[in-house]
Amino acid sequence: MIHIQARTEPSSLMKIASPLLAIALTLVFGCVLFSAIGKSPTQALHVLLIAPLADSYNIGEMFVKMGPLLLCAVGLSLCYRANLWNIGAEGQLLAGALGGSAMALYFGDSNSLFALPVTLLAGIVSGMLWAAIPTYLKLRFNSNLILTTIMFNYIGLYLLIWAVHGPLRDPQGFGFPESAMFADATLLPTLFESSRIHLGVAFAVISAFIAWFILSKSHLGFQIRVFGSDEPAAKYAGFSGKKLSWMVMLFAGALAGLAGVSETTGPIGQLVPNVSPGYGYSAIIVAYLGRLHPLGAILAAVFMAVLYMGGDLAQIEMGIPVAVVSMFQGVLLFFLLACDFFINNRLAFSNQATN
Amino acid sequence: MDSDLIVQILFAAVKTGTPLLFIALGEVICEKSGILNLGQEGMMLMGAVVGFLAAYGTGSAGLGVLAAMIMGCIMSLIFAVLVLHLGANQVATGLALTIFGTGLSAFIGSGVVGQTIQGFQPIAIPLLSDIPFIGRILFSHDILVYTSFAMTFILMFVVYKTRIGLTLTAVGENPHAANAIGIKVLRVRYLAVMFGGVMAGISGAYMSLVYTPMWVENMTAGRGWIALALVVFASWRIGRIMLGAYLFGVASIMHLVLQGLGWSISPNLLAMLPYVATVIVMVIISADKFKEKLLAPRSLGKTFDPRQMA
Amino acid sequence: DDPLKVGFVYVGPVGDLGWSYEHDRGRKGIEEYFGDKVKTTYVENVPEGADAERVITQLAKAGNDLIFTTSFGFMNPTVKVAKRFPNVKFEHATGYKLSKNLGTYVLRTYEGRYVSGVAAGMMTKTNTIGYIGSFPIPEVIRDINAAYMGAKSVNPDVKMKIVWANTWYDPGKETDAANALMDQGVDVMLQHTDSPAPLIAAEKRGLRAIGQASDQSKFAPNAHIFSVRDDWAPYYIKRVQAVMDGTWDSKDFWGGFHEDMLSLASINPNLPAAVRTKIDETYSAIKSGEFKPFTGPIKDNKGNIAVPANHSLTDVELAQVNWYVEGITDEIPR
Amino acid sequence: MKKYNLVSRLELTNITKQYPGCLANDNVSLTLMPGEIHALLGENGAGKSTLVKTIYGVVAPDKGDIIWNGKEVSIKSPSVARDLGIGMVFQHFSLFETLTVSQNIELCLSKAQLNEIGDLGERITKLSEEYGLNVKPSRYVHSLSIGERQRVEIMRCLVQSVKLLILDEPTSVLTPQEVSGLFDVLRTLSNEGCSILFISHKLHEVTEICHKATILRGGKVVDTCIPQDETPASIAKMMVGDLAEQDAGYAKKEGTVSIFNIEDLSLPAKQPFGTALKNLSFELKSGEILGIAGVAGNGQDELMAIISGEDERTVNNSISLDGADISHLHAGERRKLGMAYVPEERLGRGAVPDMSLTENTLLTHSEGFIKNGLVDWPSIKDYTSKLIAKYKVKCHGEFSEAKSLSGGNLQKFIMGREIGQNPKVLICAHPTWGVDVGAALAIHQALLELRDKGAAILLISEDIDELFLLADRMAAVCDGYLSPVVKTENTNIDQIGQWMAGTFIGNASVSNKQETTA
Ligand SMILES: Nc1ncnc2c1ncn2[C@@H]1O[C@H](COP(=O)(O)OP(=O)(O)OP(=O)(O)O)[C@@H](O)[C@H]1O
Ligand SMILES: Nc1ncnc2c1ncn2[C@@H]1O[C@H](COP(=O)(O)OP(=O)(O)OP(=O)(O)O)[C@@H](O)[C@H]1O
Ligand SMILES: [Mg+2]
Ligand SMILES: [Mg+2]
Repeated sequence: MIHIQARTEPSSLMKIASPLLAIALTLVFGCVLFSAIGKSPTQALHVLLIAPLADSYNIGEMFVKMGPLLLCAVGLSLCYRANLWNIGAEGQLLAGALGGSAMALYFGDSNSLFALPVTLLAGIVSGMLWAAIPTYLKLRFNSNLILTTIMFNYIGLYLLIWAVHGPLRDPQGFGFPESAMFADATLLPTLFESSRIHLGVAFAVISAFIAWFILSKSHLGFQIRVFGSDEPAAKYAGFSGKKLSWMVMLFAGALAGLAGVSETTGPIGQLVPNVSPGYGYSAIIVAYLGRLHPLGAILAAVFMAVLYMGGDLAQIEMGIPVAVVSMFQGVLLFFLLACDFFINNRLAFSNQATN
Repeated sequence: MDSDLIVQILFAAVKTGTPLLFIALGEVICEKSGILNLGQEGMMLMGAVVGFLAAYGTGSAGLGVLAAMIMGCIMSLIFAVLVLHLGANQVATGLALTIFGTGLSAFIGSGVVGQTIQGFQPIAIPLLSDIPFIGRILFSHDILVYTSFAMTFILMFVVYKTRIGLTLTAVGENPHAANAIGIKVLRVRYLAVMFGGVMAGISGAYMSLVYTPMWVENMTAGRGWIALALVVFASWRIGRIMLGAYLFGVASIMHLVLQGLGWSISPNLLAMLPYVATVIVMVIISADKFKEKLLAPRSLGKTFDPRQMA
Repeated sequence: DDPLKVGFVYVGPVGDLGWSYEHDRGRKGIEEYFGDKVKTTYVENVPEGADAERVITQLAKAGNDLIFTTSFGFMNPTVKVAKRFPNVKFEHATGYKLSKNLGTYVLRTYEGRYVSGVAAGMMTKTNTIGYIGSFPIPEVIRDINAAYMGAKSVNPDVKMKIVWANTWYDPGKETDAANALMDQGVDVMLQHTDSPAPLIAAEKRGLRAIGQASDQSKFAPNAHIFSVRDDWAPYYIKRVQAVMDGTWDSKDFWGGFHEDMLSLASINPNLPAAVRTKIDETYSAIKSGEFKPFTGPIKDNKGNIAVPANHSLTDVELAQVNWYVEGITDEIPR
Repeated sequence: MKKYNLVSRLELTNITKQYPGCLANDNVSLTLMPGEIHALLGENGAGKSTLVKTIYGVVAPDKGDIIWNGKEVSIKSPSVARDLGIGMVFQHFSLFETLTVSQNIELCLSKAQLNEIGDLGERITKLSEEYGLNVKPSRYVHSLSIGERQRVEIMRCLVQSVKLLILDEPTSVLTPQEVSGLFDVLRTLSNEGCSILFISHKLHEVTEICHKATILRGGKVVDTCIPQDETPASIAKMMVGDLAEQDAGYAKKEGTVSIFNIEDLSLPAKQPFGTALKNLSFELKSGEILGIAGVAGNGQDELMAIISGEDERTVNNSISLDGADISHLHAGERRKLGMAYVPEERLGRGAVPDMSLTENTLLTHSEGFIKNGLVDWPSIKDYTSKLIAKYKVKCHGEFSEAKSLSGGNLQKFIMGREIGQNPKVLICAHPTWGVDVGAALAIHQALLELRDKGAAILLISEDIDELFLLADRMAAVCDGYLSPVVKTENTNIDQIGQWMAGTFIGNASVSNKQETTA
């Protein structure tokens, strides 16, 4: 007889195995789904997961996709570690794109060496600002962070659309809602010839390592972990919840802002209404899949980027609707949450096994 | 603005507020049992697409609503199993539900994008609809709007006047105590979550069968999130949810009305209005921390596992 | 001999019964016309951000010889990819950037809009017609002007109310916008958004509306006046043929009634005869080139001369219209 | 106790309950006659609560039978138990604060029972008079005192004619006066033929009221006795076995210099169901233990929070350390000045459940372990293993998660951690709550050692016996007021009990000043 039994100690094996198991289960789900709609599951999985890594161009594009996902996810991992439910990476990313682009346009054709750093800084500060408002509302007025950050995603989106239709619109652009193309001095350099991998991707990986270092080596990181895992204990120990909340939220906002400005000064090269196809939301799943561990987020972001690319390819090559990508993301998170159950519980196979 | 226009705006506000009312009523019951379900948007989208598919296939809008209710319920069951049985984090599970629902609805609905059906027709209620002002605003709608009125009053009665409501409140306040006196906490919570799913389903069906009536990807446009804010706004009280839904209805059509009246503010800035209004209202409501703690179900969002009762 | 491979990039779903749907009908037109001499591929729902460049590149890498990118937002990505694939021909709809292997093509939607205005001006009883705008870009502003001039030509007292829905396709918002207009006395509606929702709303209230982009008559049998239908197939066939013949060159192409890329679909038999006649007349005059809607003298609504007498706006000028014609009491939102 | 018949009310045979990693009940058998008041005794974790929860249908036993009035029954849920006529008052109340008294009672009744009763409010009022319980049906539970809440719990059982009443540590939260009121009710019930199963750690209560006692240790029945024939000391011996040391009497000391002062502190409640602090003043001298008695919920938590700085509201010039005002300092800054705290809630406040002991050391003890903002993990680890050894904390090692420790061991760890910082002032709440005799002894000795080294200790406890044992001076809190402070030798349990019930309120601040200057 099989029954469920609580473990006396959480299983550290399951902590690592759970995401892998979840991915495996998602693939099984995918096979069933593709068979059901009359597509060959092996071909579909090949296109979804292998083809994106099949040639150097695709691998490059995968990294381009990974950059913003990872930047947002690293910030979110920290937030969730601190028990701050920031769902606003999307809005913070858009704010970063908006602020950075405004600065890039301000530099115009200038050849200043400062153009790019200042542009990036403007993006970072805008992202921080966008994170700061909900943080302030939470700390000062006790408003629900989940809901305010979501509302600020919408507000940020409309602000960006307003800007590309209004003040930031390309005066030579026949009135179309796009900014002018940025000058070279404000564009992020690409890291390799013939691919779009840009400096922003490097920032993303570096930020993951920085976050990991802070979290595991510094006293600040320790305080963040205590605050997230047990708020009364943090209060008791005299850690300032306000200070920690501000730091974590601003850090997340800065990274999301950097992600936004890296998109506009990187692969896009101008401000457009569609800066993000929902990176801020997908980053939530990346953060979870990476176990809220900044280095885990790197692997998770790669996986998610592959899935995104695979979605496009599946559409081009097999006519599978792109919606499968977000469906897969949801299913993946379901399986992950379900598998996590077995970190603290296990299956026991008979009554004897209980003793 | 002449009075006729005001009546029209209020009429439209009731219509726009109805999907919010449905979904927020579902969520408030769910939250009163102590469960925070952030999957509203996903359940609503699934309700919308399945409702539309069923109505499109059968030609009956009524069957569409029924199918949407069942779909909403199934979606909520996924959530319920993860959260109630496997002890998963409510916030993460809810988000997963929304992401999943968004994708799945787009996937299964791709075949009927752009199709249309005969939705529900308005039925003016005899006598009542002749009352000046009120008649037009409240009593010349379709059957689902009347259902939402009825639902509100039924829930007010059930929650505040019956033992079911008492049990629900008790479970939301202190599941451990409720368990100890023999209330089946998980059962109550399952039912509450499922009720939330059913209501989200109806709400989605209202969008795709009455409001437009067609199916488009992501057609709920964040209403699920607004509904969550609405519950905070209403301080978990049923009557106020109705008020909030209609207020939000006004906010979300106001930018269109103002444009028609010749206001030349950027439509993009005006389109922020409902979201900004939601934030402001939420700040005002929750600023009184003391009061919010008193009103919010005390176990909201916390995992409860009866197996680990000490 | 290998078939010619043609790729299409759509911004929306092919099933939107509006913009992307019509382009896809154009694609099917090619397949029908050329049979197995062509092989077409499309990618729908492509976001107009960083992903567009990748999708276009992937189509180019997949061996497509001719690629149509069908939304304005694909302009710069198309430019970038065209530079990297000099042997592939690119065509971008509604944009303005050309290069050796990149052409552009635009619909003279304003021609249809002028006829719509004429019909609306005659049909309105309240002398108020409504216009649901998507975004205040030149194409839409141009068409608003055309519609208003058309209406005014038959009804000097006509007024126009404009509501911006901020979307190309969102039935919910479009319904709200239509209702907001009708609440304020509008009884004939024009739209520059793609879903049939405003027609459905008008049908419910027993008022009138004009369909956009595709034949939307079935959504509103009574309300529907006619639909201005886009038809891309003639152009697509011509361009595919040019590639096959080796005569393809990059140019900025404008097509309308004359090229049969725009037509009036399903004119409602319930219209009064006088209206039908007037519609036919206006249509023929524009189609034959005998009448050009943007012919001076035209004043803008600030009183400045926008088009001098005896001048018809050139295509380049048409692409830059950013003023409202005299009589529109609104301001263009910024 | 009258014997009505020979059929037992309740008979348990071989009840066994296994929890993961711990056998809570091991073949427990027990018989209860009608009208009998039966004590269930044992140290913490002996399995008493588990056993009564089994009877009430909250916990399903792995093995064993329950025989009710001569018939074997299976009690699957509390409602089955209630239908049989079993009522229970939990160790941790199961009341809903946002509901009224009568709603709380209604929730425990089935439809049929409700119909039978008719007007519930009337019934409550009537019972209330009959048993002197004094509970108004329309009041909201959050407005009730702890004693009143307990009466609501009892009322819940009485509205249906109850034949077995289970009380799990009912007296731990009551003033001595309230306890005697409760005993009157219990005697009346017993005379009416109602059996009572009574759990308490206060052995003199057991000898006073119980007819029989069953003693559990490690989940097993180790002894039974007739309490009237025993003394508290002899029962204690049965409970803990012969090996346990007992606290000896300790010498009282007089403090030297006044180091920590609270001056006229008033503060409204922060939480909806919290207590407001009213005109609190007292001083703490180095080298003394000041004990504060009081029933839970009378402002102890609030006092602790405002002293530690966890409650961030500043009350200017009301709190001073070494003569300097510290009321504007936040918790971290106060710690740096030499204050340390042992909170009531050891897991979840005093220690982070999911973190290792090493990390939990760093929680409050960071001095010397942080260099340039980076944590020196190896030295903390060393220090932690020393702590574990010194205070004999039973665990796998310094890497063990806090939640894997038993309550008493975790308490020893926390005490060790706080004492290890050589605090000038230690505020210590309920240091031995839920801790067995051996561990309690160790903790007591550690506290006294710290006092003798010159620290000032504020000891907040509900356990009057412990306060009399340790405190050099004493006071009581009631409803946010502080009673006069007196030397322990100048007072007695009766007076402190009166103060816990609030008899001093009205002239508190005046008499306080007199005492401290005397
Ligand atoms: N839900 C549970 N899961 C695991 N172990 C448990 C659970 N409940 C109780 N235990 C363990 O079972 C044992 C008996 O607990 P019980 O609560 O019955 O003790 P008790 O005698 O009532 O103690 P106290 O005097 O502290 O109230 C303890 O070791 C306790 O830790
Ligand atoms: N809920 C629980 N789940 C799992 N194990 C538990 C639980 N509660 C207690 N335990 C384990 O049961 C054992 C007894 O715990 P408990 O806290 O009851 O100890 P205790 O007998 O009261 O000891 P002490 O006197 O030290 O408090 C401990 O080893 C603890 O790890
Ligand atoms: Mg214990
Ligand atoms: Mg107990």
